[in-house]
Amino acid sequence: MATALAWIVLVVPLISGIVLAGWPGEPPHAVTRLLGIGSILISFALSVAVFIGLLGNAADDRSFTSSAFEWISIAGTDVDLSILVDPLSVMMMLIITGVGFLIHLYSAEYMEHDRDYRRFFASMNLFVFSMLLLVLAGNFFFLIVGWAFVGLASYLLIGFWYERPTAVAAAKKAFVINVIGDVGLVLAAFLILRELGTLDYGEAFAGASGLGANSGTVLAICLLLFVGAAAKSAQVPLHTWLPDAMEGPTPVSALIHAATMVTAGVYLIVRCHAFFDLSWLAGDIVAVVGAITLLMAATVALQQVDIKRVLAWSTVSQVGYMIMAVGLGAYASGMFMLMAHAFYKAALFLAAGVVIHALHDEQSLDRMGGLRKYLRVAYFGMGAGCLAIAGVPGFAGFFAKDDVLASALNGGAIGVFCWVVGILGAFLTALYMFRLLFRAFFGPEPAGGYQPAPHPSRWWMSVPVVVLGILSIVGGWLQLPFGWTEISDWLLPVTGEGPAILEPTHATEVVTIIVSVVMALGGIGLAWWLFGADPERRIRLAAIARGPRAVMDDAWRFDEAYDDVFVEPGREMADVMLTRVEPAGPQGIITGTVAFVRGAARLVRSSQSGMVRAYAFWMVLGIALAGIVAALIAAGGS
Amino acid sequence: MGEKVTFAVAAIGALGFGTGVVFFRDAFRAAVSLIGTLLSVALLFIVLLAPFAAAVQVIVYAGAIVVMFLFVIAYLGERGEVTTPDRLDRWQVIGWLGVIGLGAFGAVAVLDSSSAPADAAPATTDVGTPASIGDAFLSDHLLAFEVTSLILLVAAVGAVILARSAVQGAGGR
Amino acid sequence: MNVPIEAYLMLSLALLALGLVGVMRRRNPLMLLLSVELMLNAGNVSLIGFSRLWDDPSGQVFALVVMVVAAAEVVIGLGLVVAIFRSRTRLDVDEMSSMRG
Amino acid sequence: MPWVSLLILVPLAAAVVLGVLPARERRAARGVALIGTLATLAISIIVVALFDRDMAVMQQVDHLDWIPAAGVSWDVGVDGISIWLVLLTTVIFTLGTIAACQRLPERRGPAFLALIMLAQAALLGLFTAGDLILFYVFWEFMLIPFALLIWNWGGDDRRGAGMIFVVYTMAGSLLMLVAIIATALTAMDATGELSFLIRDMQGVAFGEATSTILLAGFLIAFAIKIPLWPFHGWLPRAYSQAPIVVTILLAAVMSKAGVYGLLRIGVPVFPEGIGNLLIPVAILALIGIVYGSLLAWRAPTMRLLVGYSSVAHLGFIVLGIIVIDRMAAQGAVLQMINHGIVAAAAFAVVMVISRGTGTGDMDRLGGLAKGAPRLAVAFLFVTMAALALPGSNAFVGEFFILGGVFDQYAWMAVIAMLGVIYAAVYMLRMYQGTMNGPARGVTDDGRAAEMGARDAIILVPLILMMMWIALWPGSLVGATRASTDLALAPAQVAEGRPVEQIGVLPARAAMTPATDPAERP
Repeated sequence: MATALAWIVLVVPLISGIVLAGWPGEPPHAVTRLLGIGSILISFALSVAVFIGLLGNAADDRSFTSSAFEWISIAGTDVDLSILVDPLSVMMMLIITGVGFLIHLYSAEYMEHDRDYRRFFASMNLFVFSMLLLVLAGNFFFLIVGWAFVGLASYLLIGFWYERPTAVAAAKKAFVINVIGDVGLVLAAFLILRELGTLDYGEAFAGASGLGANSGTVLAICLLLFVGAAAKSAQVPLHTWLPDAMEGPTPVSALIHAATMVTAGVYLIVRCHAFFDLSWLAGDIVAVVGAITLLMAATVALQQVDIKRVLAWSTVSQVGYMIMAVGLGAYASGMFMLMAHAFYKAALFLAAGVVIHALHDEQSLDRMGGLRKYLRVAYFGMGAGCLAIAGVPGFAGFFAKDDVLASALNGGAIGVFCWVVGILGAFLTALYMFRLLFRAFFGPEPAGGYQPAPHPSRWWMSVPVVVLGILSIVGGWLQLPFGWTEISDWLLPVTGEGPAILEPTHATEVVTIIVSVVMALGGIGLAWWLFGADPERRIRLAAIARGPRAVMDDAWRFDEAYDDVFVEPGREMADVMLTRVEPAGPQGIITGTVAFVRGAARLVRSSQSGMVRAYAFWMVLGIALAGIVAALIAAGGS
Repeated sequence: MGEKVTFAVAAIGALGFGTGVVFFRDAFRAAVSLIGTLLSVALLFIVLLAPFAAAVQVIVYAGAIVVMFLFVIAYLGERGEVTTPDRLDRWQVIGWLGVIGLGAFGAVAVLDSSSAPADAAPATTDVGTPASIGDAFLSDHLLAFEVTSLILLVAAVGAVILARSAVQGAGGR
Repeated sequence: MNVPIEAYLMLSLALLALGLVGVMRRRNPLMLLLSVELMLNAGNVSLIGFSRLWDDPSGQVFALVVMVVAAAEVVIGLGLVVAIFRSRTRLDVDEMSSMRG
Repeated sequence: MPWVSLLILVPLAAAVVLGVLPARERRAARGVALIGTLATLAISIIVVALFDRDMAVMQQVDHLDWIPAAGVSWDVGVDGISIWLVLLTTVIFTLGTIAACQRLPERRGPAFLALIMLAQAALLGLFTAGDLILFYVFWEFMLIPFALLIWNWGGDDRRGAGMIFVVYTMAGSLLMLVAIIATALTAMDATGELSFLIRDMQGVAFGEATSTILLAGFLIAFAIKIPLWPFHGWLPRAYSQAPIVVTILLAAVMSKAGVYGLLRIGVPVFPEGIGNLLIPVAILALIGIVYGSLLAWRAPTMRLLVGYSSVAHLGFIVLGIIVIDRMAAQGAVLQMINHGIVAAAAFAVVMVISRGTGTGDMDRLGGLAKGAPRLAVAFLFVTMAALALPGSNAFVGEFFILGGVFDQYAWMAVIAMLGVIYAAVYMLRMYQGTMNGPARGVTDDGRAAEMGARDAIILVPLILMMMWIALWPGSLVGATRASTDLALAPAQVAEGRPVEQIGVLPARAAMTPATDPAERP
């Protein structure tokens, strides 16, 4: 029953996406909305039904696989088109369809003046289908398929405004980096296939322990999986595509590049925790990468002027927290944060979208200020989101982040390192998010005021912002410190219990809560001092630490380094091959062959003088030789 | 004895007239000289008990073909031999080689003749008759017969086409 | 057969040599054709000689075929000569080299 | 009915009819060509329907002694390796003929179609031949129509391209002829009977040295035809100078001849020789993958881009065959079909764009998606299949090729992955460069390039086939399993692969006791 519903959840967005994509011409907006949004609503409703169905089962009876048909059977390896419904995938389904539905609703108004309304919803539905396939897949093959399809959908939506060269370039960058991740994932699948002889989740995870704890094979599998996760989740050093991905429409940024797709890496590690549990080294590498990412991204977010880029870097940083958590083995904490982040980051993006929409595609903070008066809904959404992400007690981010950090504190030396970085990150997060809030919604209006005045959103856009704003508050109450652990309990059948699994203890929670609240309030206070109280102060302080700030402003110059190290030399090498190697080598072989044939032909050709008598001479020569040979043979014979 | 005399006469005639064919500067004389050669060869055929072949030699060769030559010679008129230097002069050494080669063939033929059944063959007279030749053509050598007729057909068509294009070429220009 | 076959062969050889000399030395296309006739006759002498030697009509049949081919060759050859040299003043085969490779 | 023989004779008959049609009978020529190619398609469907999926050896064999004294025979049939290639050939040629009929060249239209029919007959003969001499005859015969098509109806440099195409590929083939004769004579020493039948040679143990030398002779011809780096020099000129319809046929079908020969003859007949040439050939294939990708990245025209990408893609297929792994080989067989479909579709897109805009120059195109949204969707499909996006048909083949390669030589799979990444770079360059960005080089937002009904007739079936394979590759792979296993088994035994990797234990294992798996620890 659960699996049958899950199949429907999976297929409905696909069907509506295909119908929309294949619709001849541009259908009326009402039809597009009905198909595009209705399908997600159906999926969401059925996901809830699946969830309720599973709730009725005992905790150890919540995992079902269902196979549609034998997709391929090759050299002893069978791959079925199958899905796996278990607490983890159901949780992801709920997030994807729930947040997805709200964002679809929002898009109905946000995109209504766009020429390609239909194409937008077709792509968004394709994305929801792909993401569901990713989380529901029952084996590594279809995980990879879903993994790549979300990349494709992301590509299509980043490059949605395909006439802008920047959007096109950003889409390409995102796609190529995601392909690098795909390659990692594919290699991991190869290794699993070679060592365990199967691509099926159940068999692979069951056989994982046979590979031996801390063996090189397990480490290799984990690191290759993490290459895939890092590319999708924008972790250092594969993070550079995400800020550029903000070229896409804002709802896309909210759904794909904040709430769901970028957290797929977290899902992947939790899903494959059977491998990560076996290798402490792999887990530590993941955690450290996550920690570095969260800190690096937070420093970059401090100075971004584009409102969406602030949020993008914030996303990189927040996903860093999650990756750090799951790397340390705090799987439930990571998933909790994933969910909470989906709520508050979506709220932030949608609120930012309201602002952008109201200001007619203005995204620069320099051209904002004092919007509090005009855009109450956006103010609410942004405010709730900022309070949540900064970790103010009572909001979702507070509980989620503290859950992560309190777990980390139990994780040995690396855990403590991660804890310190996380606390530092919490301070920076509060600082840059409230900078955004103060600069956009407080202070004076930009010079000359707003022409025309910002128009508030209608209910299509307002409802999702408000709902997500509320969720940013209450969403965290599912898992509270000191014993209320709904998320951990729900995920227990998936994550299991063991020495590698981290859970917070009372002591660490107390320490973490105190320190992080201090940090958050400190960050907010500094933001108020710098940006809120006196808008002129930041201009007066602009001369401080120009050099380091320039580096941070350039996102630590990753893009430039990649261009210098990979892109440019590659391009030059390719050019050399095209202009030098190709004519000399492969073409040279041909030229040589042709020259040889031509030379031989010329030799033969010169004998064909066209003079009959010359031919007669040749004939005579033949006769002469034949005669001499005949004479010699006769002489020899007698 | 008579056979040997006849052979000698015919051979001397063939070679003599043949020398004329090759060395007469005037094409008309060469052609007439060819008639002599052909008749001498026909005489040889008779000695060799091939009367039918001899008859065809006289009628078709000496008659039809040489007449055709004469027609063409008359048609093209007196042009004389070319006097420009021969570009193939240097190739003469090949000619000498050829003579050596042919000599070698001859030497082989003479010296290595032990296997030939000399006078063994019975002098039956019916091998060269038209009847036996016709019989051979329509039984053992039917394919050769058919191919020959095809060649003649092609040659006839070819000649017509050549003549036509020659007329058009002359008229057109 | 009182005259030995070798005599016929030597005669045939001599005629062939004559023809070859003609082909090699003469540049008048008509002379060329005449020389070729000489060579064909040389062949015929051999063929009919062998026919007599082995008492077999095949040689004569072959000789007749050669005559037919010779006739065909002359028809075409003369046709070409007429077509080509009608408009030229000199009769020189060396000028007929448009088929040069 | 001798369906397989008919498969060759029907297009041949159509070619003869078209050959005698006067040049002005264009309508009649179209009719004859379409009827001929559709009849061939129908016959191939019958052959597929009659195909027994569990049979490993050649089936539906038509055998007729041709030159008994030399052991040469007309021996045609199908097996799991060739069955889908036959269907691919008939389908692609049907679409190609339709495309050719839509834009029949002004000059000598019927002859153009006649040559296409001839090419089809030759390729079908090649894919079904069970006799080496017959194989060689079709191998060379195939050159003539293609060369004449390039020579007469190609671009500005058609003479040069046609000449190089003929001379270069034929030079390689001559060595193969020598190798064929040597193989048959060597086999005769062992069996006492002169026969050019491939199945007769499969049982012969040539010994390692002989086997290697003979295989090398074949490999030169295959390498040029595939083309394997660095023998690909003829490809860019031929692909960019041929009429676009011919390029579709070249890339989709003819490029399979080399890899097919490798799997049909190279691997099963010379198992002892494979071991010596495995690493060198694999390295050439790997270089080809990277090199072709790099050149595709910087290629100035769309045709060159797709052409160089073919070098890379065929590198994957060669790799899949040469590593002697069941999974990789079946992936390679599947990938031959996939590449055929995708390359045909890619060049069909190039055709549509070039016709609409009058250029295939990447620098002069851009922003067509606005005026040509339907083409953009089709192109996107093709792009994703060409870069082997997981979930596309090409990915299935690539995944199992590289999975098998990884099993045997992990480092090769890792290097080959570079090609996967580059594929994304160059295919996106082509898609975005023409479809996205500000409109360039076109008036009307590129509406002239929009896919019309006549283009859809060609592109839509190709896309449907891609989707079919992507959705259920098992339907194709199921038929190839038995034959592929049989073809690989001797080489696997000779290479000393573990018994559990070998699909069927070949009879010849008994003939070569040194490599008997039972004695292996």
